[in-house]
Amino acid sequence: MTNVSIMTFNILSILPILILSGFGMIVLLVDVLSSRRLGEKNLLAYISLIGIILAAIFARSPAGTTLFSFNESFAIDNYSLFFNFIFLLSTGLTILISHSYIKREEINHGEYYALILFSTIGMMLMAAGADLLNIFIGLEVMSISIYILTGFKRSKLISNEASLKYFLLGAFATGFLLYGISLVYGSTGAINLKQIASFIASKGGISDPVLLMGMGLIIIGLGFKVASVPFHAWVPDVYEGAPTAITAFMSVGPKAAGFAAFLRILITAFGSAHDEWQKIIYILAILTMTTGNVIAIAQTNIKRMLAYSSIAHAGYLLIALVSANDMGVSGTLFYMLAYTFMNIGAFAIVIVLSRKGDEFIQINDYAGLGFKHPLLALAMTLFMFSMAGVPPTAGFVGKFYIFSAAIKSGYIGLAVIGVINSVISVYYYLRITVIMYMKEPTREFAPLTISPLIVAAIAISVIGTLHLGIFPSKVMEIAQQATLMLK
Amino acid sequence: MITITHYLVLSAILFTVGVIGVLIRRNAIIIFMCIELMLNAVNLSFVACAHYLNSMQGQLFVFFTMTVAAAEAAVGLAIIVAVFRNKETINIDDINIMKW
Amino acid sequence: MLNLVALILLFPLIGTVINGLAGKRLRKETVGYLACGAIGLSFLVSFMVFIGLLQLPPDERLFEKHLFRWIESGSFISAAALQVDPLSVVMILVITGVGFLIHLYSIGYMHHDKGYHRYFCYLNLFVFSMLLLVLSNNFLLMFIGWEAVGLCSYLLIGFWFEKKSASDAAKKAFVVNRVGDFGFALGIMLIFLTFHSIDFTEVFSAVSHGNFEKGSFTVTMITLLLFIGATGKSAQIPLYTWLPDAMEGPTPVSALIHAATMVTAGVYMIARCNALYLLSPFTMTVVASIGVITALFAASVGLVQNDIKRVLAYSTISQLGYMFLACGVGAFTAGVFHLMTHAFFKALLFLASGSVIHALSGEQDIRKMGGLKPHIPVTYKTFLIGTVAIAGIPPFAGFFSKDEILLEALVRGNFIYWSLGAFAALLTAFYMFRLLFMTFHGECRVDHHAMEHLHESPKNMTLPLVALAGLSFVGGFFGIPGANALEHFLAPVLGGHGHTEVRGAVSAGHHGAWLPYLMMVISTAIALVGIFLAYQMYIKKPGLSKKLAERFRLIHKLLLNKYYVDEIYDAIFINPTKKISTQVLWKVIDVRMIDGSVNGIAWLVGRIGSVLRHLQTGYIRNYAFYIVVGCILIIVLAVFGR
Amino acid sequence: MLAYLFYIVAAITVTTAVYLIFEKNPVFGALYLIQTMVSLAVLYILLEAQFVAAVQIIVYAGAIMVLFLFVIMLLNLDIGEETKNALPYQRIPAILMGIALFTIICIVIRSKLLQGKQDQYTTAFVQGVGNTKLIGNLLFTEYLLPFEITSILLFVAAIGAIMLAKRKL
Repeated sequence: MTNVSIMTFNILSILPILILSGFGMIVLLVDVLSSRRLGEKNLLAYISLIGIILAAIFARSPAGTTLFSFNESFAIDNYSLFFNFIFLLSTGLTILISHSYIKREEINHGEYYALILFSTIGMMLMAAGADLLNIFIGLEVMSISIYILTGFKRSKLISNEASLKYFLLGAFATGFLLYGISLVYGSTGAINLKQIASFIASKGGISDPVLLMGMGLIIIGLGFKVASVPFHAWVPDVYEGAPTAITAFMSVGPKAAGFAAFLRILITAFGSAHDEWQKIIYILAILTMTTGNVIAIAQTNIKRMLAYSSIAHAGYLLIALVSANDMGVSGTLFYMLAYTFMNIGAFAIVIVLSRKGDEFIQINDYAGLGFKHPLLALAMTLFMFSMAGVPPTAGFVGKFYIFSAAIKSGYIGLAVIGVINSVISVYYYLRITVIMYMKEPTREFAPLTISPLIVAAIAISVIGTLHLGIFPSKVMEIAQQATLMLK
Repeated sequence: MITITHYLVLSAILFTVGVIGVLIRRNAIIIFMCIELMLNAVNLSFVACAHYLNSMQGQLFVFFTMTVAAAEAAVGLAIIVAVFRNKETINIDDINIMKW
Repeated sequence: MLNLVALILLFPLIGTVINGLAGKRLRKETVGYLACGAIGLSFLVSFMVFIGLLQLPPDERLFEKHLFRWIESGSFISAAALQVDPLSVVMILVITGVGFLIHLYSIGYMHHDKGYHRYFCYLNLFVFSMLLLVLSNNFLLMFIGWEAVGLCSYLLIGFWFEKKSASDAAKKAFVVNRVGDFGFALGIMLIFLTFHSIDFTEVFSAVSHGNFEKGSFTVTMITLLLFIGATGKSAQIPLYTWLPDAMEGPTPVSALIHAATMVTAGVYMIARCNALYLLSPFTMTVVASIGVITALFAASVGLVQNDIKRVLAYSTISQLGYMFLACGVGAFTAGVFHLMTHAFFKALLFLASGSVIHALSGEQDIRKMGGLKPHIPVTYKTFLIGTVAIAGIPPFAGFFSKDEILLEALVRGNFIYWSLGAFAALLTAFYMFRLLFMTFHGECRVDHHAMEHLHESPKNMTLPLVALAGLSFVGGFFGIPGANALEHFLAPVLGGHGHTEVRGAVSAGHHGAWLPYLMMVISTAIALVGIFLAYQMYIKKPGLSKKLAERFRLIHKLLLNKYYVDEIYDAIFINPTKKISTQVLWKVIDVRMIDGSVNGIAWLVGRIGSVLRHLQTGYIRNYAFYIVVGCILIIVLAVFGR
Repeated sequence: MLAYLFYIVAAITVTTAVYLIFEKNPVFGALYLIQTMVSLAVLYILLEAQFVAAVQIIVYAGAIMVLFLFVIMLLNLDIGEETKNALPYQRIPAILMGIALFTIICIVIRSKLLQGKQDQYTTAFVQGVGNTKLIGNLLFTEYLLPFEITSILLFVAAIGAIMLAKRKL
C-alpha cells in the first residue's frame, strides 16, 4: 500500500529542459568564476547559444503520436516540439540582440542570460504540460523570470515601474487563473487535461456552471499572458519600460507559450465545450484586434507602438483559436513562428538605432533613415510590411491561414473584421516606412556600432520572414502534423 | 452539517475581499498582501474540494501554490524595494511615468 | 519555348535587386541601361513565348508553369504558378514593350535627378509586379501583384516626396486604393467559399459547367466586389479622385503606370473573369453604366483643365471608362483591344508631354505655352499622331478600337450607352485638340527665362516617342474589322462571345450589314466636328473660348473645379468628422493631429485611437479594475450566456 | 460542535481579511493577514489536511509573512504613505464590482453541489497511511516533474531577489 512505485518516465522527454537548466547554471558559474573583465562576458552569450542549439538538437518527438511521460502530465508530441522550436528560436534571437544592448546599458550580468534560459524552461513546460499543475508551474517559472528581467535596469525608474506593474498585475491575474483551476478541479475531480475531457464527455457536455466559471477564469488568466483586451493594459507600459531586448523577448516567447497552453487547454480539455467558450474568445478577439490597432495609430514611441501592435496580433491569433479547426491550430503555429521573426527583427533594429538610456525611440527619430542606412531601413520596411500583412511576407501568409480558418469554420463576420483591422494596421506600419523614406532627418545619425551578433539576428529574421512568405508550404506541413496530435 | 458550499462561499468571500483590496489600496505592499489573500482563498477552495472528492491532488496543488507564492513574495518584495530606492515611495498612484 | 515564361518575371526582379542594393555605387549609365536591359530581355522572352503560343492550335493555347507549391492547407491549395494564354500574352507584350520604351525614355528624362537609382529600382519592381498580376494563374497570386503594383505606384507618385503635394497625392492614392483592394479581397474570399478553389481554370470551368444559374446572388456579389477593386485600381467613379493627383509623379511614371499599364489592371481582371461576369446581368449593367458615365464625366472635366498632365489624366479616366463600357456590354475583346491601343497612344501622349515639360524646364500650364511647333518638331509630330489617334481619326489606332466599342455599345447595349459614348468621343476630340493647339500652335506665351533653354529632347527620349507613334499608327490594324487578328487570337479566353457572332447577328438582323460602316462614318464625323470646334475656338477666334466661358460661367466654373467632387468628399466625410472632433473631442482631451491626414476615415480612426489611448491611464489600479470588469463579463457570458 | 468551530473560525478569517483591506498601517495589515492564515490553517485541519495546515503556518504565516514584515520595516513606511489618491472615484465602483463578483460566484456555487469524480483517498484510507506520508509519496512519484521544476522556480526567485534588491552588484 505504501510502497513507492517508480513512475514510468522518460528522461529523454525532458532532455531539452535539463540541458537548458544545466546551461543556465553553467552561465552563472562562469560568471562568478571568471574575472569581471568585459571580454569574459562575451563568453556567456556564446555559452547560452550553445545551450540553445543543443536543446534544439535534442528536442525530439515520436512521429505521429503523443508520448506521455510523468504520470501522463507531460506530453511529448509534434505540437510541443513545434512550440519548443519557436521558444528556442526566440530565445536564441533574443540573446543575439541582447549581447551588445546589455553592454551598452551597463546591465551586463550573467544572471541576464541565466534568467532568459530559465524562462524558456517555463515556456517549454507550458507547451508540453498535459495537466493544469505543470502548465501553472511552467507559467510561473516563465513569468517570474520575466518580472525580474523587466526590472533589470534597476537604476532606471522606468524599468522599476514596468517591473512593478507587470508583477502586481501578473500576480493578480494568477489569482484568477488559480481560482479557475480550483473550480475546474472541484467540479471534475481532475487536473489532468485528458481526464477533464473524459469527465466532460461522460456527462455529455458541460452543464455544470461551476465548471463553466472555472473555464472562464482560466481564460482570464491566460488571456492576461497573451495580452488580450481587457487584460492587456499592462502591455504598453511594460513593453515601454523593459529593456528593449527583453521587450522583444516578451512579445514573442511568453505570448507563444500563452497560446500554446491556451490551445491545449481549450481544445484538449474543453474540446467538447467549444460552443461555450467560442463566444467568449470571439468577443475577446474582436476587442483585442480593434483596440490594439486603433490605439497604435496614436502612438509616437516606437516601443509603445509595437506593444499595441503586439496586442493586435494577439487578436488575430485569437481568431484562429475561435475557429479551433485543424487549420486554426496550424495557423496559430505558423503565425507565431512568423511573428517571432518579424517582431524580433523589428526590435533588433530599434536596438541598433537607439542610444544608451533608450534615446531615439520616438517614431520621428526614424526620419531619413532610408538615406543614411538603406539596408537597415529596408529590413525595417520588410518587417513592417510583414506585420501589416503585405505579400509576399510571412505575415501575409500567416494572416491568410488564420482568416481562412475562420471562414472554414463559418466565422465569416470575424474574418471580415480581421481583414478590416489589418487594413487599419497598414496605416501605422506604413507611417514608419513613410517617415524613413519621405522625411528629412531631424537628427544626426551617429555612426552605428553594430555587433556581428545583432547583424546575424537581423539577417535570420529577414530570411525567416521572406522564406515563410514565399515558400511557406513546407513549414505549414510540419505545423499541420503538429495539430494532429492535439485532439 | 458543514458542506462544501460553506467552504466555497468562505473562499469566495476571501477572494473578493482580496480583489477589492487590490482595487482600492495604494500601498504596493498592501496590494501585494491582498493578492496573497486571494491565493489563500484559492488554497482553501482546493483543500475543500480535495476533501469532498476524497482526492489528494488538491492538497498537492496547494503545496505548489505555496511554493509559487514564496517565490513571488521574494521577487515581488525585491521589486518593491528597488522601486523604493529610486522613488522613495511605494504609493502606486505616484508610480505613473508611463501612460497612454 | 513556353517554359521560359518564368524568365519574364526574373529579369525585372534582378534589375530591382541590383539597383536597389548597389545602385548608389553604380554609375548612372550603368543603372539606367541595366534597368532597360532587364525589361528589354523580358520583352524578348515575352515575344518568344508569344511565338511559342502561336504554334499551338488555338484551342490548346493554355500553358501553366508551376513554380512551387505556395500555400497549402487542407482543401485549400494555391500554387505559385504562371498562366500563359492569349490574354496574358497580349498583356505581357504591352507591358514589356511599352515598359521598355518608357524605361529608355526615363534614362534621358530622369538624368538630372538625384534619386536616379531609386527611380529605376521602383520602376523595375513595378514591371515585375504588373507582370505577376497578369501572369498569375489564381486569384491570390493576382491579388499579390495587385497589391504590389499599388505599392509601387505609391512609391513612384511620392517619388519627389520633398514636395508636400507629392507625398499627399501618394497617400491619397494609397488610401483610396486600399478601399478598392478591400472589396477585391472580400471578393476572393467569397470565391473561395463558393467554388472551394481560387484557381482561374477551376473556377471558370465550374462556372461553365453551369452549376450556377444566371443572376444568382452569390455570383452577383462576387462580381460586384471584384468590380469595386477594379474601380479603385482603374480610377472609375467613385474612386477616381486619386488619378489626377497622381500626376505629381515623374512623367514617365504617369505614362507607364497611370496610363498604359497599372490602371488597366481592372479591365484585365474583368476580362479575365468574363465567365463570372456574364452570369450576372445586373453587374454587367453596373459596369457598363459606371464606365460610360465615367467616360463622359471625365471628358467634360478635361475640357477646361489647364495643366497639360491633368488633361491627359482625365482623358485616361475617360478612356478607361470606354473599356469598362465595352466589358459591361459583353464585348471583352473590344475592351482589351482598346486597352492595347490606348497603351500605345496614351503612353505616347504622356511621354511627348514630358518632352514638352522637359523642354520648358518644368512648365506644365498650357496657358504659358503655345507656338512650340517649330522649336520641338519631333515632339510635335509625335504628339499630333497621338492626338489624332485618341480623337479617333482613321486609320490611327484609336479609331478602330473606339469605333468597335461604340458599335458594340449600340448593338449589345442600348442607344443611351451609344449616345453618351459618342458624345464623350466628341468631347475627347475637342479637348485633345484644344490641348494640341494651345501647346503647339498660336502665339507663344512662354516666358523669356524658359525660352532661352527651349530645346528638343535628346535622342533617347525622342526615339521612344517615334516608336510609340509608329505603334499608335499601326496598332489599330491588329483589330481591323473583317480580318480581326486580335479577336481570333483572344477567342479561346474571351470565349465565343467575341464580336464575330455579333457581326453575324448584325448582318442577319434588321440592322443589316451596313451598320458597322455607317458607324465608322459617324465616328469619324464626330471626331472631325470636335476637331473643327477646337480649331474654331483656339486657332481661328482665340477670344471665343473666353467669351463662351463667360457666357456659361456656371458650367465653366463647375468643370474647372472638377464638379467639386473633392470638395463634396470633404464636405460629406472629412469636415463633419473634423467638426465633431474639434468641437467635441478636442475640448475634452488633448488630441494630436496625424500629419496632414488625407482621408476622413483614417483620420477618424486615428482620432478614436487618441481618445482610447487615454484609457491607458498608467495607474495599476485602473488596469486591475479592467481585469475585474472583464472577469465579471466573462463569467456571466460563460455561465449565463447560454 | 465542528460546525460551531467552523463558523467561529470563518468569522475570524473574514473579519481579519476585511480589516486588512481597510487598515492604514501596513504592519498591522501584515499581522491581520497572518491571523487570517492561521485561521485558515485551522480550517485545513477541519478538512483533514494536516500537512497543508502545518505548511501553511510554517511557510506562509511563518516565512513569507515575516519577509513582508521585514520589508515593511526596512522601508520604514509611514502611516501617511497613501496620501496621494489619484483615483478617488474608483473606490465605490471597485467595492460594487467586488460585491457583484461575489454575488455571481455565490449564485454559481450554490446552483450545484460538486459532482466531480470521486478518488480513492477516503478519510479512512488517508488515516491508514498518514497524510504526510501520502503527500510525500505522491510528490516523489506522480508529481516528480513539477516538484523538480519548483527548484528552478525557487532558484530564479533567489537570483531575482539578489539582482533587484542588492545594493551594489
